Amino acid sequence: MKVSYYPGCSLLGTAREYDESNRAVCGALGIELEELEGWNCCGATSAHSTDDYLALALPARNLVIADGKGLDLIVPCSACFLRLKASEKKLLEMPLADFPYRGSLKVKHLLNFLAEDENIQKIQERVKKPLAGLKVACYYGCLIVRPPKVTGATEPEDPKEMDRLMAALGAEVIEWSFKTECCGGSLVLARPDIATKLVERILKMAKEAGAEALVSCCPMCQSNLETCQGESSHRTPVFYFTELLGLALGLSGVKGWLKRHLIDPRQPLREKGLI
Amino acid sequence: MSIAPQTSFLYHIEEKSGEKVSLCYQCNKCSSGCPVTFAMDFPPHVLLRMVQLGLKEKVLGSLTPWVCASCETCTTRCPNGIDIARVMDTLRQMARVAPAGAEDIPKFHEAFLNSIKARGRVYEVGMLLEYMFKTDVWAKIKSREIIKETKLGWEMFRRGKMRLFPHTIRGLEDIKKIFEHKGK
Amino acid sequence: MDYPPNVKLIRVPCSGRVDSVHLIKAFEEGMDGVYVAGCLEGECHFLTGNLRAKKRVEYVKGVLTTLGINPERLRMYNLSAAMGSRFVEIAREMTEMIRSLGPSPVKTGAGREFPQEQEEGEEQ
Amino acid sequence: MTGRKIGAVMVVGGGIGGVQSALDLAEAGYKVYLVESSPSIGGRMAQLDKTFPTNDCSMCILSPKLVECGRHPDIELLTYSELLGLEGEPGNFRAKVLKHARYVREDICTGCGTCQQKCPRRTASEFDGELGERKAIYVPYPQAIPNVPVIDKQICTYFLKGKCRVCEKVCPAGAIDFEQEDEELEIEVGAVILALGYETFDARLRGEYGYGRYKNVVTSLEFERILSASGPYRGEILRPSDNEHPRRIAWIQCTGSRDTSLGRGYCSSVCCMYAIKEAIIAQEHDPNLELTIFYNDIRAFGKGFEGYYESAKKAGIRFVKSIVSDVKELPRTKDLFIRYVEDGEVKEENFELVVLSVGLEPSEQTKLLAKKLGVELEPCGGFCSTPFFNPLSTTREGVYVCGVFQGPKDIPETVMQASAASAVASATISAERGTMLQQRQYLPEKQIKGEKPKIGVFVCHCGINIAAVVDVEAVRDYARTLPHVVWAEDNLFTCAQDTQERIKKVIQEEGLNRVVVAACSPRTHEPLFRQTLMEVGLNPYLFEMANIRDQCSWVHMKDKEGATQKAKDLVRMAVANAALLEPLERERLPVRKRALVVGGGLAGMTAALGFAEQGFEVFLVEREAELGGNMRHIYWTLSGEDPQAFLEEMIERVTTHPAIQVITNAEVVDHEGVQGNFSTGVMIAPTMTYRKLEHGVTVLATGGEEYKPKEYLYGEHPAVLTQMELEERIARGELDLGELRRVVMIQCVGSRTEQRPYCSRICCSVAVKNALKLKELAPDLEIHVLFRDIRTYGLLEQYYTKARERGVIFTRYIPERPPEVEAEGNRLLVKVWENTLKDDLILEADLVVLSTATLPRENEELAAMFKVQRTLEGFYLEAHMKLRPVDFSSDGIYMCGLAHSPKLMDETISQAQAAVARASTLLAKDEIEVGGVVARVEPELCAACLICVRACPYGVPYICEDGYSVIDPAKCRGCGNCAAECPQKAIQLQHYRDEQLVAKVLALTRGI
Ligand SMILES: Cc1cc2nc3c(=O)[nH]c(=O)nc-3n(C[C@H](O)[C@H](O)[C@H](O)COP(=O)(O)OP(=O)(O)OC[C@H]3O[C@@H](n4cnc5c(N)ncnc54)[C@H](O)[C@@H]3O)c2cc1C
Ligand SMILES: Cc1cc2nc3c(=O)[nH]c(=O)nc-3n(C[C@H](O)[C@H](O)[C@H](O)COP(=O)(O)OP(=O)(O)OC[C@H]3O[C@@H](n4cnc5c(N)ncnc54)[C@H](O)[C@@H]3O)c2cc1C
Ligand code: SF4
Ligand code: SF4
Ligand code: SF4
Ligand code: SF4
Ligand code: SF4
Ligand code: SF4
Ligand code: SF4
Ligand code: SF4
Repeated sequence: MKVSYYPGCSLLGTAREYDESNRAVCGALGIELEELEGWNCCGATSAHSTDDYLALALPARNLVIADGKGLDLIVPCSACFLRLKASEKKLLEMPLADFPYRGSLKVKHLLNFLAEDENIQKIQERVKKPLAGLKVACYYGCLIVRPPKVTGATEPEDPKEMDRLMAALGAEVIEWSFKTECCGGSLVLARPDIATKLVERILKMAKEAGAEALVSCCPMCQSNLETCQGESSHRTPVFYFTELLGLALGLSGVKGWLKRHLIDPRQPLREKGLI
Repeated sequence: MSIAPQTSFLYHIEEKSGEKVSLCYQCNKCSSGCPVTFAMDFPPHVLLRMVQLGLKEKVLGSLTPWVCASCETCTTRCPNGIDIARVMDTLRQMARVAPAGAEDIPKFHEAFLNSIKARGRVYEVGMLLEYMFKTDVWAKIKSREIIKETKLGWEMFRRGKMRLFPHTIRGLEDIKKIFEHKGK
Repeated sequence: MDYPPNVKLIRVPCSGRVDSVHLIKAFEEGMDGVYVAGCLEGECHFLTGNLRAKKRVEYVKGVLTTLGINPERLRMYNLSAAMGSRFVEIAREMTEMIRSLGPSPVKTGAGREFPQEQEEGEEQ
Repeated sequence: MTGRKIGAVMVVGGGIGGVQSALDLAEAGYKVYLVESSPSIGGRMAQLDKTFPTNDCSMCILSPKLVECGRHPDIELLTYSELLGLEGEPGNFRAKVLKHARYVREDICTGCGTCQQKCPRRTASEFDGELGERKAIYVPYPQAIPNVPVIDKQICTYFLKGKCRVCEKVCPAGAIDFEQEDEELEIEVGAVILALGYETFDARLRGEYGYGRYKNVVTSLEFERILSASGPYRGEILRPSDNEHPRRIAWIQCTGSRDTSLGRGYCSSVCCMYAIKEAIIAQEHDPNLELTIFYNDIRAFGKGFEGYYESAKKAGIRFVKSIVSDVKELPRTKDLFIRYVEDGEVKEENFELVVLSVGLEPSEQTKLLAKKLGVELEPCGGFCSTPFFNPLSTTREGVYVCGVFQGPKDIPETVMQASAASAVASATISAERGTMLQQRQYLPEKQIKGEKPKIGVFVCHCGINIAAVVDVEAVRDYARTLPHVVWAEDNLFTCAQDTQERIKKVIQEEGLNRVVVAACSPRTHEPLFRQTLMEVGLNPYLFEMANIRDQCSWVHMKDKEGATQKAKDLVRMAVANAALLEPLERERLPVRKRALVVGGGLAGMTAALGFAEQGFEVFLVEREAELGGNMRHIYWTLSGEDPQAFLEEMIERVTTHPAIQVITNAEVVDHEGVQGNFSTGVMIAPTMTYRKLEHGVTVLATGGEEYKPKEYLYGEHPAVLTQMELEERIARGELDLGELRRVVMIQCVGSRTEQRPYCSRICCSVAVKNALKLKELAPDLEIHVLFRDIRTYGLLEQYYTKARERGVIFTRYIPERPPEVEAEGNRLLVKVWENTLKDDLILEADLVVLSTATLPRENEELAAMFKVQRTLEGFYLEAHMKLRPVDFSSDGIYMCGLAHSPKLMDETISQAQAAVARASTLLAKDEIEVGGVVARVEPELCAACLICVRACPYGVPYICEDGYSVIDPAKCRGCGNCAAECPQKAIQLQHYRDEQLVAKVLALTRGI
């Protein structure tokens, strides 16, 4: 199977390990990721906060490029995903001559894509090292689900894709209420005080629910959740979901990815004998 | 003090945002779900109420749209289907100056967009440098705040998370064109 | 909506059905207190039954006084079917009143509890 | 084919709506097929605990109706059945009905319940929500009618795996029949009524509240079951996660209503009130509960609702004007975390239980059926579409509708519509009345003269309503020791249908000649038990009730011992009285098949036409020179109809109908007689001629009027108007719209105040209506509406939404700081406290429009003349708030329209039709029985003192030629005044003879 891949800017820098694990896991599942040629930044919050046209056009350019390929467009970053979806929705409702987008493809978040039945089955078949005993809280954040009219999420208040994936890997998935609570990612540089407060609450609830680690599907959330934890010694690790996939599938790059984390996530894995 | 309503402002916002703010029946759901009300001067429903009554100065001077995290919680749950986050965008766009407490936010956006404009993608190191410069590095150094940020930068660098050399995309002229159209 | 269980009701179609004899009988039988609950004045389901009942109650009060029973032990209340909470209030009020007066002298065999001198005027 | 009409009606849906329609039709002489898709009738009302605003126990007041329905010879119950299709034309339809196999033979099963006990297969019970269980073979609830189980094929082990059949083995009657098959019936009927009701909003669609994820988030319907004595927790308030008592409970209003983003842009009308009710009842269970209702507007718009709301506030129930955004479960405690806004601040709080006030909506099956029948639905919510001035007709001729399927509404309004639908549905086939009837089967009356009393006592548990407080077994054992008692037993639900059968059996086997039931109250249940007696040939007056629930267990909850003792006392008194009961004769009187309608407004005219269409003659008496009442001043409706055109046509029809005599300029001056035989005098101006009208039934439709305010410079400043005046001016083109810049409307003027503590219900919609009209005529006009709560209930919510969409600005004011209006030359200055912004809003206005209260018209004298009761506010008081919303407690007199309570025109029409239906049950009979409880004179004792003549409020007694008092049993109302006054004790009131009353006193004081 072949799909287009739009990594997004963060995956070139701060979220390198996410990019690496995505490519490795998809490779292992026989999914060919074809990076969208000449893709540009989606504009993120900065574009839609300041200018409607930028918010529409920056993602639109990518959509048009992908349209030419006719392959579904897989996006690992929730922020990019939402910007692309929002732009797509507008283009389909009100076509723009500059961006002749026909909509021959589906824009999908990598998480939702991998949680599709046939992929989950593939994963299940290939699990080599079940994550038995690892207690994880799946954290989806905002933009993969909201607003559902744009993202197409069927259960925006209680998404289950990551839960299902983690369960398929044999992890112990914690039930908790803060799956989609905002972490303040877009404010992390300008108002770190706000982001810190939001992150604290999310982590507290995850711990109370009994989680040893969080799992994320978005580079913004992941980095925010890590950086806003401060210096305390009881810091909670935050995995990318593809890292855990890679681990369970027995892929070799895992250690390298995990080393890049600001909060070392290896402790709980060692305890369970997973690395 | 007292309020004398001015409906033209409401119509203006409605037109610009494409959202019917007048539909809001003040159920307060947006505010009770908004994660950052603690940092706002007016919770979202109050801001919308002020838009309804046309309190232009207050609205455009409010901190609220600036600290809004664009989490879309309000938009998702509003029973009247009002895209409140979208209204926040509009208000942010209309308010040229950010109020106290949000001064850094437009600077961040500017740095971010400049980075895109220059190379088509965000070059994190460059973007951060620009942002730090704009937000008055000297004051920060004095208040030792900068230490935190630079330390974070170092941590990232150490782990290979800082891409030191920028990448310029092919087809940059498209991007330039897009930026020329800005404000359309 | 709670009242003391010592209050028991006897159903009549209209307070106007309540006969002086019935009231006196109840006291003779040692009841500590009796009250007649009729419709609101002017809203009697049977037009004027409650007014007649009221007169009779006044009359029997006179009789009780002569017998040496405190006429306060007999009362007439007016309330409508929609006034459940008033009903409870009345039941409590009556009970309180009787508690303060103590058991009926008929039952205790004590003497007159009400001096004849204090006899009040006839029906209004 | 055409021409031949069929005197039968099919009612589809057996909730309270369908049941009421069926009973009214059957009583009016039509054959009824009642089709219900579930295994038993009763609908949602059967699931409710208590009902607002009277707190009557829902099942208790419903049960007698269900039993009546179940045993009415002219009602054929087709339960577990569905309507497949309808062919033919109005008056002559062929309906295809699929009767699902129950796998239990209805004719053999005795309802013993053994099968249910023994069946090994369990599943979640539909009746108790997710909280309870049932078996594969089951009766939905204990008092279900019919009390015959069904086997749920989907889960029954035998049907799934081919093994089990335990039920078959244990059934003592051999009623299980696995061979049964679905059956298709074809039934001929003249008309069809759809009473398909609703299901509650699937709260999972508002995922943020966590329903289905968090155990301690329940729906309001589930909470009803939690409160219910027969519910899964036996009436204890527990929460599902740990079966502990919650202390803090929150209600979240408007879940799935007033929500255009979910395609549910209507208000569900009942959830504000039921939440208040649930909170009040919960508090009665445990006064220490902390109860919070999170709301947007409190819609307490119905009769008696505002007072109920106020009483809840006084009782300490907390109302927070904020819809919450989401509910989060705290991991360890399973408590629920809620954020909300209060006084402009975001606050956080934990609750132990959260109740979602879910909305009402037609089910998918209902929508499918409508499609099959060719019945159109409203775009908003999928409720049944009905023309405004014909609110009971669907878009298919001959098919009618009532209840929640027509739009969200509460029980009384459902009952009203149900009666109304039965009137309009039968109007087309009124010629066939009585052609398809069965005679009731009564055994000939047994003569008991000279027999020693043989009393049977039935002591009711009422589930645990009684049994939780009173030791029912002890009372039963005690009853056995009482004189003349030859039988005493206790029953779980004495009023259930199977118990009726049981009582009949016991009467026959034990030869009982007196029956005592110790249960709820004769007010609601006496007719039911009397009927049971009659069916086995006992005179109905040989029945007595001891109110050990209403007068004992309910009011002495905290004193179980005292309550049990009192229950014994009450039973002893009842038995003492029963021993003295005598069979009473009832006299038959011919019915005057003519109706009198007082008041010629919309209500009166609708009623008059309704009677005429049913084939009865009518007098329509109007005090003014013209017909029409308020409607003469209404020029448009929210949904776009033209009331004036309708009115004109209606007046034409009324005045030309041969069966209607319109008497205008007439004043009622006297009234006498009993149901079936009234006579009323009217004085007709200008000649002041007196005329006596003889009629069998009376409808009082004397209407209401707009309050002329003293507030807000009304009458002082020319730019201050009432809504009606505004409408009049717009309609007549007297308003220069080009000159107007800003109009301010003020709501609740004269309503919801101390003197007038009720909500006038219509003024919010009227304000929205006129605001929209103004916006239509002058789009740039700025309109402000200052309100306390906007009460656009039901589908009217759409128009509130529309008004906001059009830019009408709504500002909430708090009653502590009402608006102020000052004159400033031609213009006005309105100042109002904006509580969200905490500042005064100053509005310069060209026009201030006051939405003033609706008052009943002067009706005190009339009420006195007809001996009918009124509320404190002067509206007519119905016999029973919930189930008899158009009947007065005096037989043969009915009410409708504004005189009952404020309401819109479509609602007035429904209620007027309902009055016709109820009255027709009487007019349909050729004769009625009177007498029974009447005074009887012993001539020998009579001293001809004339005291009784003076004492009787109705002037019945007279001294005959032979010199003694004579009382005509047909005229006597049985009040007993004469008996009480008669110095010779020559008069005895039957059923309340001196001997009986004294026996009660003695039983009370002396013991046995
Ligand atoms: C939680 C809650 C509390 C409430 N409390 C109160 C209260 O205190 N007071 C009050 O006045 N109101 C109350 N209500 C409202 C009340 O329940 C309704 O007004 C009333 O039940 C409406 O009756 P109905 O006959 O129209 O509908 P239903 O009771 O829904 O009856 C409809 C019947 O039709 C049957 N049916 C449906 N489709 C078909 C079909 N295709 N074929 C055959 N049969 C079919 C159903 O099985 C059902 O038996 C409450 C509602 C809720 C949800
Ligand atoms: C201000 C106002 C605005 C309204 N606006 C709307 C609206 O926009 N849409 C809507 O649907 N509904 C509206 N309504 C409600 C609507 O008017 C009523 O539902 C309907 O007209 C009521 O009719 P009625 O016959 O009950 O009462 P009325 O219209 O009051 O008629 C009663 C009639 O009885 C006569 N009468 C009274 N006493 C006696 C007596 N003793 N003897 C003989 N005759 C007597 C009166 O003269 C009168 O003709 C409004 C009501 C008011 C007050
Ligand atoms: S949720 Fe929507 S309707 Fe409610 S206050 Fe916010 S904007 Fe207004
Ligand atoms: S989008 Fe902004 S205003 Fe809305 S809930 Fe999120 S932070 Fe609050
Ligand atoms: S055991 Fe037989 S008779 Fe008894 S309820 Fe079941 S089917 Fe009916
Ligand atoms: S066959 Fe068995 S499972 Fe089925 S209803 Fe009978 S007892 Fe229950
Ligand atoms: S406002 Fe309407 S929909 Fe909302 S809770 Fe009250 S009655 Fe229900
Ligand atoms: S007390 Fe008995 S008879 Fe009365 S409602 Fe309850 S079950 Fe029925
Ligand atoms: S304006 Fe009328 S309908 Fe609205 S709340 Fe006030 S009294 Fe009720
Ligand atoms: S009981 Fe006596 S007083 Fe009452 S109506 Fe009959 S005759 Fe008149």
